[in-house]
Amino acid sequence: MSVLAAETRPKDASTSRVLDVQGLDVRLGRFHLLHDVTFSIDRGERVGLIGESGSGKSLTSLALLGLLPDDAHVSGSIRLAGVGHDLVGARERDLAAIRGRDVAMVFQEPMTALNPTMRVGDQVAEVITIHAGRGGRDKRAARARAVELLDQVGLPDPGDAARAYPHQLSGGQRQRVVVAIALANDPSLLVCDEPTTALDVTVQARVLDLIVRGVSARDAALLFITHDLSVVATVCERVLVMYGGRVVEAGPVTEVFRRPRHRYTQGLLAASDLDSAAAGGRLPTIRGTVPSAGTFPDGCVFRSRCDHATEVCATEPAWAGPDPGNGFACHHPAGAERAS
Amino acid sequence: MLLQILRRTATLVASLVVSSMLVFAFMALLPGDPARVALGVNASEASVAQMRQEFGLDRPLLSQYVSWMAGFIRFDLGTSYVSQVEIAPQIIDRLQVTMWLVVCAMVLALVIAVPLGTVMALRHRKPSGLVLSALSQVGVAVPAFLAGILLITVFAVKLQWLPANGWTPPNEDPVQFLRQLILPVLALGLVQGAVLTRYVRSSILDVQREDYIRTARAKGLGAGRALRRHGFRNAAIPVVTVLALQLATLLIGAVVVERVFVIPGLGSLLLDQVANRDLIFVQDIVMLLVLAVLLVNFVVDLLYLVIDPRLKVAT
Amino acid sequence: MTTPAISVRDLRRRYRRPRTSVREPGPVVEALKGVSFEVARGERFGIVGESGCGKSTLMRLLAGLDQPTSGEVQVEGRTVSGLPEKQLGFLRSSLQLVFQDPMGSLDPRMRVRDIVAEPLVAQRLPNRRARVAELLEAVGLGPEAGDRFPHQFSGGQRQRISIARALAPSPSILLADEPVSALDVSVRAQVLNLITDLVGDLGLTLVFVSHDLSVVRHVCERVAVMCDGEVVETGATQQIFADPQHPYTQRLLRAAPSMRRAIAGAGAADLVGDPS
Amino acid sequence: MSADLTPRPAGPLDGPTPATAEATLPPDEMPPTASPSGARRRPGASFFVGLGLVGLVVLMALVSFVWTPHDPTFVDASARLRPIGDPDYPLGTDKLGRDVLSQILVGARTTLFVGLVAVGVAGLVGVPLGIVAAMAPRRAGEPLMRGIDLLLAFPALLLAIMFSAVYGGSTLVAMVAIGIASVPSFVRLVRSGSLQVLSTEYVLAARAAGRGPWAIGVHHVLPNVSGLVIVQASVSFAIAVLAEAALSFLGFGTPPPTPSWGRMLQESQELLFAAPRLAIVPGIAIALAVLGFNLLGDGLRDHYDPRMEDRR
Repeated sequence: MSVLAAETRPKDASTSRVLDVQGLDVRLGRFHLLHDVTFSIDRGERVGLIGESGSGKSLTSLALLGLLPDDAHVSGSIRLAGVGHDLVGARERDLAAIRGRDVAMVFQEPMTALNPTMRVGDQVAEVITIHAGRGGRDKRAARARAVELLDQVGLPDPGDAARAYPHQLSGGQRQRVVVAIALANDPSLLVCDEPTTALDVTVQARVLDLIVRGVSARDAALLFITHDLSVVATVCERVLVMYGGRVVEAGPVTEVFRRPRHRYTQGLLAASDLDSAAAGGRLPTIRGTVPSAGTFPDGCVFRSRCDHATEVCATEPAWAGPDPGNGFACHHPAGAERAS
Repeated sequence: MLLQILRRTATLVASLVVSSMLVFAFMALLPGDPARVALGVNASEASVAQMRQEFGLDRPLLSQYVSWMAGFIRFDLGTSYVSQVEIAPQIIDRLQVTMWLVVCAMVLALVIAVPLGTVMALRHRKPSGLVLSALSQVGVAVPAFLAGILLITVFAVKLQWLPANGWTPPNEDPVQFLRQLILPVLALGLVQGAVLTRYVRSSILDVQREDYIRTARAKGLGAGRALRRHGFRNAAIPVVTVLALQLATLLIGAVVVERVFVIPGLGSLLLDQVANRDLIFVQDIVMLLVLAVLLVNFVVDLLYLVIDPRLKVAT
Repeated sequence: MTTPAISVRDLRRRYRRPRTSVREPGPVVEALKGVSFEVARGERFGIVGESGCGKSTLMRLLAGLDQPTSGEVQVEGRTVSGLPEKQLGFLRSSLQLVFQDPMGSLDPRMRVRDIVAEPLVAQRLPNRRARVAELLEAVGLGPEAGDRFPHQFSGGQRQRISIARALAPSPSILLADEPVSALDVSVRAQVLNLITDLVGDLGLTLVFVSHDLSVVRHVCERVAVMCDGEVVETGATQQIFADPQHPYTQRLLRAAPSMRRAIAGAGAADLVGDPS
Repeated sequence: MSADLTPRPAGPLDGPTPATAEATLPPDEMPPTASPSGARRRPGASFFVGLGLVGLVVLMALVSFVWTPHDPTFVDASARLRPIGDPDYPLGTDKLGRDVLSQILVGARTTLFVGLVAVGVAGLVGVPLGIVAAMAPRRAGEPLMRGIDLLLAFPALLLAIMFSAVYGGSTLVAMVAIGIASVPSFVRLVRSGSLQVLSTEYVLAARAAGRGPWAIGVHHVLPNVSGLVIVQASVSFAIAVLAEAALSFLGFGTPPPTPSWGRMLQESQELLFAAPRLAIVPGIAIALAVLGFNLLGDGLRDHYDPRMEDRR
């Protein structure tokens, strides 16, 4: 446990907010893919972002790293602690300096995320030397640090592993290497996009554990993106539910998963709660299929599949809740009957 | 690694044996007796028979093949039965000329293709990239001999900057050698460069779509640096394949350009011997060209082992 | 005693990898190391395991798409293993497959009607047109779906097409290989319902392969847990989930994140058994 | 059916270049129909430019059957070396007074004929061979592919020279040489495409449905590689046009007096100083034909969007 010791953190500690996203809006051609996405993450907080295909969850993660396609129209603001400027509209040169240092990312596919023709240790060392500044580009020191990091993420024989090529490692081991790269510069925000979807259950368990320990040792903020509700429940403290490019519900994990308010969240939870349904019996379902990205209805994005939809759902539901991190956007929320 | 080298060497040897048999069989089995072809239709039966005996054409095919191969390995190719001169020294002489052409053209093609293809890939949706792409398509459509004729028309006929044709060995007159080399090398190299550019472009476009480039950018590398440090080596793998095929094309393609620029290279020699109807001589040159192509492929296969670490263990 | 739907006895399958060294021959991979089990008629049988445990190899052997190195597969009392394709006609009509990948399991160049009719054509069964319409309706697609191509459907709908194709020759056994793993959560429930409904209505024997424990728990009555080419534990679903005996099963169950445990306060560290 | 995520900027003359959005976005975040397998894209500009150029060459060849301004082989000593724009001879005449335009029209016929037969034969031989090489057991498929690789060491030009050494140059020699030399690219492409098809679950499903190897080859493999084959045919045609021109240029192709573009170039060489137009006109004809087939191939590749490439 103790091997994941945090490095000294040079970043200012006056405020605890690490990430602040305000009204993020992304259009690509004639498709409106993200609508007014607003959320924030504090230091040491683990936030889950739940969504199915087309929900815009991966697009959100790419926006945080400034890796959206050149022709995407982005508006709104993304502020990161320790960075003096808005990430939206920032120059590529400035964004590059932030990536891998202040914000790092773990991707879904460990099999293709690493360069097949470069030794693993060099790929870890690279992220250190890139951000080391002029004085600190000592390659040998970086390489030694890389071996240290590989040891921290639990690769057996880290010295040998550093000299290996990616194809010589298993999927789980490769994902550990990707995690090592992401954590190398002690980022203030770690973004994980479906980091364990391609992994086996037992391997997933270890990688999840590794991510949680690595983040808490550094007191970093974590944005964990997945379609798997139980993974979010296990890893995160807070959750954002996305559907059709919008955040439809947000709140503490226990709150949202125990008492969902948005009809989509409610349906999703019911459909995936296999434990409660009688074995071999029927599961509650959400009718229809998930529309393709950019083709969701206007007004309430879920109304085309919602059993509670009425005419009023053709207008966009307002956010109901004390703050963007706590509430929902639904005209006919679940649990309202009881409340009234 | 050793296994991979051995395996590829075995493939090379097998390919050489099979292709030499093919070349031999082609010349020996096809209707048309080499002696009859060489001497012409009007030659007497007696003189044809004498020639057959002299050159061993009356022996069994297998023994003919074995002695031809044995000679080929020692590079003792005997004498031409049309012109009665030693074949091997002539081939070496002409081969040097062709090598100058091919090597210079290949270097030129690479010098053009790698930077241009990269720029085209990086700007593939901007006007500059589109213009370059269009130019390369036109370049691909122009055969080398046409490029040669056009170059002569412009630089030799209209501007009179360079000689239209001819060849001077470099040790006789280096300046004249260079002046005469420029146009044929341009003709070969520009066209091959255009073809290669398109492959460089598409393989860099492919690589840019890879996840590890995204990882590299997430590390904090700019788009250009990510491509330089992680893309090029991977993009090189398909390009090297094309390079090997192109070298083969270039060796043979030089024939036509040699004809345009009246250069005494291997291609001209081959065409001359076809005109002379000297089948044995033709057979030797063809085998030599095939050998060269197979050797190039062999070297490229070994190159893969260096570029792509995955191949060292996998098949 | 009635003959079981599927009976597998000491099934082994070895592959030889290509050699990588000059001196030694290629290493031998044992995908299956002596697997035995029986599936009763009408039973919903689950096979759980992680990648590389041999469950895909097992599926192919059950379906007669590959030959075992040794051992025997019997389907409805008739031996499948070791038979040439020509003598497998009975298997093709009695056992059908549903695959994982909704994109890759339907030929993109074929109309849905031809895809669903393929087993009928291959087995020279009559009344194809009527049967296809009937099948499309049974899986909840309209008859107009037959004129379209697979890429015009969503993932869940494509799995429905796959199921319709599998049911075409009226099989008695359905092998489902991770049929919902690639689907969105909100669609997964629909397809699971469809499978359980059809299996119940038609009285099919279901062999359901999955890495997802909760899905298997919901669908199946009996489970075999596979690890490293062997079946390490077999038993009634309830019993195995409540009281796993084999250490691997215990580890697997602990590693699977569960909503209930998470809300009760379990974190990522609790998924990993022994901290290593 | 097309993904208009980004207006396809690929103006004319652009190869297969998917929009960058596809490059960085995960597939499930893509707007609808962003090329799922089987979905085809709307053909781009390169397709239409290519089709136009190819159509022009075909039209020239067809017109030449019914009408040419003059007899292309008619030697007219009184009309030698007329310039371009001559009222009787729009593209001028050569050193023997033959009409250049008529020769170009009939030359299109020669070019297309040689290309069609060569590519047709190569496709008819190469496609089944490629499918067989993919479906046959390894110990049969491997030697077959080694043999095909060996053929790569014999380019069209070398084969034509070998044939001509024995038989002399002729249209048949050109067609056979180009045809044989085009076989390997078909076999290799079709084999790698077939291997991909054979590894899919729908082939597994077809086997489980009771389909035999023949039915799988005909009903699944062939339709799914047909796009690749069409693209390759177009590209091979471009190569065949180039090879035919080179062969006639060297005198190994269609013998005189039948007009051919390559030989027109060869004949122009001695008059480069006096009449460079005699080289430029057939040169442009060759280049446009090759450009047309290459662009058509690129456009078709966009259309079928096969990401199946032979990568050894």
